[in-house]
Amino acid sequence: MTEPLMINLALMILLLPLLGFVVSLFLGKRIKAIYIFELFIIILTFAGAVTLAFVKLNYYQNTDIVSQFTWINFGNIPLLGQTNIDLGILIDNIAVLMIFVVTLISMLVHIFSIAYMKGDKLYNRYFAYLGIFTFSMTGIVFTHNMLMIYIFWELVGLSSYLLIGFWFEKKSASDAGKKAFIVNRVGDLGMLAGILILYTTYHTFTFSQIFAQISAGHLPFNSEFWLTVTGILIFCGAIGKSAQFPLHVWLPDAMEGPTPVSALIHAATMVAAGVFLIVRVYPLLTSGALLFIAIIGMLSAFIPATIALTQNDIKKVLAYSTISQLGYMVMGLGVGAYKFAFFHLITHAFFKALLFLGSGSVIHAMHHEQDITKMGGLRKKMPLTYATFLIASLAISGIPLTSGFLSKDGILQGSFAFGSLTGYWIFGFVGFLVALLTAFYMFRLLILTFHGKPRDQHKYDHAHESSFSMAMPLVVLAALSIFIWYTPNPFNPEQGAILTNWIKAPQLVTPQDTRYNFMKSDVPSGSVIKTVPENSEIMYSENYTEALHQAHIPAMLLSLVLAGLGILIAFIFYQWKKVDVDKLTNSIKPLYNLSYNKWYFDEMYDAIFVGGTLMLSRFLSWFDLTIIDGIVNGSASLTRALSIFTGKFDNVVVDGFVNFVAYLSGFVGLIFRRFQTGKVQTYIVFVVFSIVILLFIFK
Amino acid sequence: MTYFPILSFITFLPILGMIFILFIPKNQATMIKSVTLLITSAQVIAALFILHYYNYSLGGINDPNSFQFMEKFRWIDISGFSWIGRIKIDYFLGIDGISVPLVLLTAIITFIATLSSWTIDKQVKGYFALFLLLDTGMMGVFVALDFFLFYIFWELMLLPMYFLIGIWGGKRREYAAIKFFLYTLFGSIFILLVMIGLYFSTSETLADGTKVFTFNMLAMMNPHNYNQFGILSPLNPNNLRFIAYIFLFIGFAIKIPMFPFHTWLPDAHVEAPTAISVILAGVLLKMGTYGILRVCFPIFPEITRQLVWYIALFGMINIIYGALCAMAQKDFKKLIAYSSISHMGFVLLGMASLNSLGISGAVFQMFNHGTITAMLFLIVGVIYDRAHTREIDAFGGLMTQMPVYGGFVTLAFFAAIGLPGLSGFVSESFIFLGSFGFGLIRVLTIVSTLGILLGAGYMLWTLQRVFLGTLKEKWSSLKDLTFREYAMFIPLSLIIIFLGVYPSAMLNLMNTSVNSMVKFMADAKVMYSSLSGF
Amino acid sequence: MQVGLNHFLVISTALFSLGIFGIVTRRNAVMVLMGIELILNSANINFIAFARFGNFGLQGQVMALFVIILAAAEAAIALAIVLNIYKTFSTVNVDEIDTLKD
Amino acid sequence: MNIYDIIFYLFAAITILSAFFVVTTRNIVYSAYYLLFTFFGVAGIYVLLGADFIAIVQLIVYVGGILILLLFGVMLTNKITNVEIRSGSIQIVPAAVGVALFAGIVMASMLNTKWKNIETAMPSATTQGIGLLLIQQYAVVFELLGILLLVALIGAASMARK
Amino acid sequence: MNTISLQYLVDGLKLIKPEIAVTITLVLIVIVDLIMNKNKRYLPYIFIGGLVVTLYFIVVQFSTSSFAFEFSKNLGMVIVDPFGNFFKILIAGSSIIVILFSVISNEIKEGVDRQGEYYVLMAGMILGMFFMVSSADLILIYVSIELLSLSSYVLAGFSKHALRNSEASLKYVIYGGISSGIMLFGISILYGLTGSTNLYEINSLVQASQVHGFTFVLSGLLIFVAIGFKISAAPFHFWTPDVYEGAPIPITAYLSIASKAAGFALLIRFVKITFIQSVDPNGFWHLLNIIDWKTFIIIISILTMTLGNFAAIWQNNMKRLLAYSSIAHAGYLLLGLAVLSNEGIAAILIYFVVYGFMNLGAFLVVMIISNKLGTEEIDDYDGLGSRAPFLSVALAIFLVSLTGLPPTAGFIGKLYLFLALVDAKMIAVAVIALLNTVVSLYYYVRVLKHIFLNEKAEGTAEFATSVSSVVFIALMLTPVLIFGIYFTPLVDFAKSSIALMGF
Repeated sequence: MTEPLMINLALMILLLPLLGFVVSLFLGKRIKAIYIFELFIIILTFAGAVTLAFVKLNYYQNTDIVSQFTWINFGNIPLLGQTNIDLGILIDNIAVLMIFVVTLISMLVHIFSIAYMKGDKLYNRYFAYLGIFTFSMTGIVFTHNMLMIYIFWELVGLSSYLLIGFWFEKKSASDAGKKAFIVNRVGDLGMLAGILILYTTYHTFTFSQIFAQISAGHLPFNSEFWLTVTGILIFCGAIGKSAQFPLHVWLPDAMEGPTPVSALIHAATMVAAGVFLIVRVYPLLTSGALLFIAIIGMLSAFIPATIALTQNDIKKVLAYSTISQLGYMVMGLGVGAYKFAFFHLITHAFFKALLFLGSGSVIHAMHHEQDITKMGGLRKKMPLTYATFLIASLAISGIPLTSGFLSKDGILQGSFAFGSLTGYWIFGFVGFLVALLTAFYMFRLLILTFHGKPRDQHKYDHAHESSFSMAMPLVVLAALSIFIWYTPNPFNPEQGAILTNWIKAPQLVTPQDTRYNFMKSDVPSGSVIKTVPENSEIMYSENYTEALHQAHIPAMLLSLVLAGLGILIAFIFYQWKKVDVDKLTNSIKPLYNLSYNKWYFDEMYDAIFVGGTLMLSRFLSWFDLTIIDGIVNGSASLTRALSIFTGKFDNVVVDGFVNFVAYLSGFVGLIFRRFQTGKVQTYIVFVVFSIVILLFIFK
Repeated sequence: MTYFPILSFITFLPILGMIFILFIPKNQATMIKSVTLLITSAQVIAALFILHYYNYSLGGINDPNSFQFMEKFRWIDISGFSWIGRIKIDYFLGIDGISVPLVLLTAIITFIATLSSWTIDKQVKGYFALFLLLDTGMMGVFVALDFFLFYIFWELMLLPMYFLIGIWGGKRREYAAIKFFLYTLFGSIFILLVMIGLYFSTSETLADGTKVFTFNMLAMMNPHNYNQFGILSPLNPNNLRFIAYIFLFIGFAIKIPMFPFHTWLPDAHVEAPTAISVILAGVLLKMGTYGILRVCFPIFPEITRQLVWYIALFGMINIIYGALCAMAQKDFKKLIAYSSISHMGFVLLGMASLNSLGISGAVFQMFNHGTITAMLFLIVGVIYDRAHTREIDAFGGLMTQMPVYGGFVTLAFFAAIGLPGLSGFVSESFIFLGSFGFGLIRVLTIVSTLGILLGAGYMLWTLQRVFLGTLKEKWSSLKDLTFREYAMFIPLSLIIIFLGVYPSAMLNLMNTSVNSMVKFMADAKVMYSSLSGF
Repeated sequence: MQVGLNHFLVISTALFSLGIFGIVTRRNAVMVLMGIELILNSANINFIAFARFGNFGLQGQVMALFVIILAAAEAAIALAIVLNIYKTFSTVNVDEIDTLKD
Repeated sequence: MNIYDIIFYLFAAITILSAFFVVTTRNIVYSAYYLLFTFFGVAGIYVLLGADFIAIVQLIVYVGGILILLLFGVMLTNKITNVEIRSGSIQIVPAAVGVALFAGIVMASMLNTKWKNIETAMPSATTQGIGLLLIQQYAVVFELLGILLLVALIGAASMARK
Repeated sequence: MNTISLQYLVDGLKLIKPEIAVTITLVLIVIVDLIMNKNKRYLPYIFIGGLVVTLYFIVVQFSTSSFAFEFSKNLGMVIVDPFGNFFKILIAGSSIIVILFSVISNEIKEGVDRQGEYYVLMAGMILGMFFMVSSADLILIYVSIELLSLSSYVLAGFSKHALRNSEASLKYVIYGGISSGIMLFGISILYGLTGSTNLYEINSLVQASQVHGFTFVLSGLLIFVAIGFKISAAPFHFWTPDVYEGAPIPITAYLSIASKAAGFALLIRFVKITFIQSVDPNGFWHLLNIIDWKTFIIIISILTMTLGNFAAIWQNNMKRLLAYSSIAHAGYLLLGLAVLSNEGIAAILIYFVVYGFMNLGAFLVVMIISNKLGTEEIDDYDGLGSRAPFLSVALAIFLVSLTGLPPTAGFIGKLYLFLALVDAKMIAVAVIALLNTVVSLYYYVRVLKHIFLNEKAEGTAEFATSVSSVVFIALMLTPVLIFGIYFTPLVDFAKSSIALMGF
């Protein structure tokens, strides 16, 4: 297959879902079965993606394929000369891997949805939305420039808005959609600022050109500090999209959308876009930016993990776990474990999608019951779902033989090594702690849902195993959660092709003195460097590789112990009930509440933004179940108050001034009227006085 | 083609239509409407002709030889005033890349507004006569190159607008109409004053070598045409150019409308009938920014350079302030009106950047705002026609009842938010790229980006309150769109999507002109500073 | 003190002022007219006095003559109007005739 | 103080005093009679200024014409038997202030001006000179006055006829 | 005393043919009125015929520039110059229009037995105004003002039964009497100071002897009182609203145009000829440093326009509103003089032509409406837009023109005024004037609001407008619109008329 052909194939992969969207949207009302067309499209897309991935990874492993065209030609701009804005496609290894994941999960979700969404009155519209989502996501992956990333970034925002708010008649659903969009926009603002800095400095959006200029020593505002800032700003986009702390609040709410949607966008693809963005711009990130990213990732891994411990909504638990896992990836990138982070992105996509689809299967069976305290014992009724769910839970907990073990262990290993090289041990510590927590809450979820006795007999009686179209995706994903696809050695991921040949650490372009010591390259900066260097290890110094190797065994063992411990505790608590959970929670009530109420983010932000004025609302919010909305509400109510104030200001002051002028004119007129008494002699007195005054003036 | 006076045709066609309508008996409502529709569609066709024959490589701005479709002949020529020279006013029309998009926009929006006016049943004859008169005024402003002619057209649309709001408007229409009228007249007297000042400061050399004072805007852009003692002459050390610039700017700013001169707009919009709101937002507001771009910038480049920071500042205030105000509104239409203020702020910001990206973005934003806001007002109109209320909280769940309508609404709302793939995104991005590229106003740009966040906030909130959620019982009989309404929405939607995907279609039109403008503004710095030491 | 121009001017100014005073204070329209006659007389004294002392010839006197004739014509018209007012308003008090006002 | 001065002061006193009474007397008829004395006084002043012809005209036109006219006016608009023949004054205070200020300014400026003052003999007879002026230099004014009188006549008649 | 030959009179008479024609017309009307005392329908047409002849004479001698009744070298009683002729044309033209007004006016028709007097008095006014605009002698000025005034006093109270007619004429006569008295006193002082009443002679005397001092200012101001009264400039305007409201509409219209025009012509002539020192090549006047006319006129004009505009906001009677509007317009016009340049004069002339058409037009429509509805109250105009669309639109155009918005002639008038102001660098004044325009918009538009925006519950029947009225209105409308977009002839006309005799 030649390069142009690959480009065309990529274009096809990109545009087919759009076609599906348009056709399904406009013919949806006329043709009942148009969703089949969409289904066909997605299968075709997936086939294309597989082909593309196959060809690229096998024949063009070390070549990036780029194709671009001029979208806007500004002509010969004064001072800058000829200026274009180019759009283009970049096919490299991470792109095809990503695209494979995206289309695969998208396809599985499509299939899953056939049964799951049956009977919805906007059935066809639903598939149309899936189509546009796939299109936007593919766009992000394939672009070779920052502008297009931003464009598709926003489109992803739109499609998630549409999908989360799919059941828009439910206020909570439309609220969640809105919240997702707006919170994402907050992050996008930072990203936009980053893009503005990049464009202003380099007058191009194309990554390769930007990287080339940076490595040639051309920095934004000629300052390394601003390069760091730019990196952090662009990362802001990822904070929003990947639901990182402190913008993670939208993701749990987004569970209002249909469950397959959650599987698609909140587990595998959309949220992964943020991580993908960091991967894309990785070469320009300085050590400062990376540290910032690592901290954010760490916080995002830890905080939601603690929240997930106490949640009772099956999807919310998964949502928080998603944030936590994404935090892992981000942290991994921040500490330099580039390859493992991306690897975790892929493995997580599969097992998290599996978890969501499994939960969807459960919810479907339980007639849209999502509270795990009302489930139990489903193991018997839904053996397949249980089995797949179990595999996924093991994977996410990092138990050997699963894919999760491979990737997560890599990240832990990386953070461990990072600690040993830089002294920032905190990342490793938190990483391991979160591994423990993850294992615990996942098995808590599993046990409460599938083990024990049914707590809601009525619903239990009606529960049933899912049909083929729902079961098949579960099986496929469960299969993909096993180690074998990635490496022959279940304890060392680096023996598989995916980490040795496919995912390659990029060549950094940042100035040497802005890098971590262990990332200092031996190659002198200033030489023009391709995006994927010949030798992928060029990014790291020798002692990093050394540290990584040394960290491998301790990290693996420690994580195993911790994961086992977590599972064990979960069994002790919930399966064997050796410990009275209620008693325990009562004894650590404050901590429990902290977790149950999602860390009281609202209170914190209220204190920051609104201060004492919202004291009262803080008290009330204690009782408020929707306390999660903290951050958004805190800032939203401030905005709203501000907007009401400006509205008033506009009416009273600005408009008032105008009206006052009008009133004043009228008043002056009234005064003038007073002279017109109708008595002619009075007029003459006025005239006499006027003459006197005029005489005094002109004497 | 070169000999056919297409600009005069497109400008005065509506007047002919008006005269024709005046002779139709007033009970022939349908005929009147059809004639208007015919006229406006002829205008659209003429605009497309212009587009087709437009030469993309000519810049315009200050070069009289690169304007297109020029028509120039002596209109008023009074010789013999020995002490003030000859009075000469040209009938001078021409377009360049900055006016072409707006001519196109005017033609399209008027056409759509005609369709939207179909529901008018009160004094139909008067309505459409005034409507066409307004049309001429708007079109004229965008094609006139003689300041005097420009001013005539500028004022020409005041009165029809007053009546259109005042007679066919809502409850507080009289207040709104008079407010609009007084405000804009207040603005235009400043323009008049500066126009006269410029007249006495510039002279043009005629073919026979005599020098005469001139209203020719292009002549005013050349500092060599100024005479030594004119009060607005850069050669005069005691000139009043700074004050004149402020005056002129205020005159145009009222039309934009720029904070704090904006308070006429919400009133006018809320009270005006739908079609007039469409015109008002779609075209009229552009006259302000167009005026600044066409008059303030090239005639006073050196002052512009001094004041860009303030222009950008006001742009920023407009963006944020308009958005915040919009958020607080309970009336659907008022919300859209405030969103207009916010969006016009982007135009100001873009112009202040003084570079190609920013100015392209600004001009493009003018066009896009024209189409998008027009669509938003049509949306309000549709719902108001059916429900007779615009209270946002009175609605809910309309998406279920009117899915097609809801689809258009979603499209328009997302276009207003600046979603990629739709035209608003491209222009807003370029505005940000442009203004961020100008170091002086970088911080303002960053603050302005908050506008897109707030925009998403109020738009989505509105979308949710009106269209999402559960349908209220009393609205369960609302009908979805009619054929006529399709005819209004579809062209606008297509334009919005088309330009979102392929913005070059519009950007190529103006590139050369925008670049000439930027070059001119850059050169002017040197040129003017060499004149009299500032 | 020798009687000179200033003496006459004092008289004329006094007459002038009294005339205005009369016009603005008297209620009866006829008396208002009398005030106007006083003003005209004062101007006439000026004309003749200036002509006499400034040696300007007889022009001043001719002017005075014209003014006297005009005064007569004006009085005639004014009185006709007053009569008319009396017919319509049944009063000639100027201050009571104020239906036209703001 | 010669006889000329005495006569002047006499006439001046008559003029000013009676003018003062004209504007202050409450009774309209009295007022009209005081006006008669004022006109007489003014005529006397004309004589003192050597304007004999004008003095005569003043007597004929003013006393014989205008005054009678005014009296007619008084009679026609007031029932003579009515007590209401008295007529009050209005806005005395503002009028007095205004007029006093005005009169003060005028008087001050008149007295402080250096007028052309050329000592000349009293002209003997003015009638011929006036006549010549009337038909020569001022012929057009004279004619216009004629028309004016015609118009005034018609106007007054029209007005009174209603 | 030198004797003057008969030739003096003959030469003079040759130059005042228009005035003679008016006089003959006057006499003719008297005679015809007496002979045909039953049928007076022909009187207006005889009058118009006479005026047409008059116009002919004016046009024929339009560019003549000389003294009539030149009693000594370069000193005459009457001036014949293009400037005066311009105003004569304006006066005669507006007279013809007002006569036509009168023919269709109900108020005038009522006094059917006094039609003769009506036209005679109008002829008297015309004659007075003709001499006002062309006299060079203060005494002639005074007499002509009196002729104008006496006739108009009577005309203001022409209608028999209307209470307000009588009141208007009483107020007018008292106010007019005292102001002409004050003017006369001023003339007498000026005479005392210079020994002459001829403007040219005064000018040369003053130039020679450099008279200064307060007395001169006093006399100038006192003379201005009567002129200010005629042009209704504040603070001498008080009569205007009352008399305009009280008088019959044709007379109101006439006063607002012709009498004001004559007053302005007189003012310009008086200021320029008496106080001029030289005219520089740019057309700016350099006045003798006696009276600061510039400041004085600026103050008066700003006062006038501000007062007129602001007071008009509150008016409910259409005639009264137009009265205040005419006060405001006097303010604008005075600005043209304040410039003290030929250009300013040209602006005034242009403005006057325009103002004539638009103001007469407005009054015409008001009169026709008043004939039909019997009211001039603005509140009663509610819903007129649908009842009488043509009238309403016409009135709207006239009012818009009065506001000064393009593309009406009113804009051109204002434009030239502001051109003159800006050229003279009187920016602040121009700004004030422009802001006044905004205020004026408010009350003009208020009328439009009542006509078009308000709806009336009862009496919504359309009323027909007679064809002759439509044609008449159309005749007034045409120039208002034409001059708005093509004003070359208008400006050419004004330009050719700015030459004052002597300077």
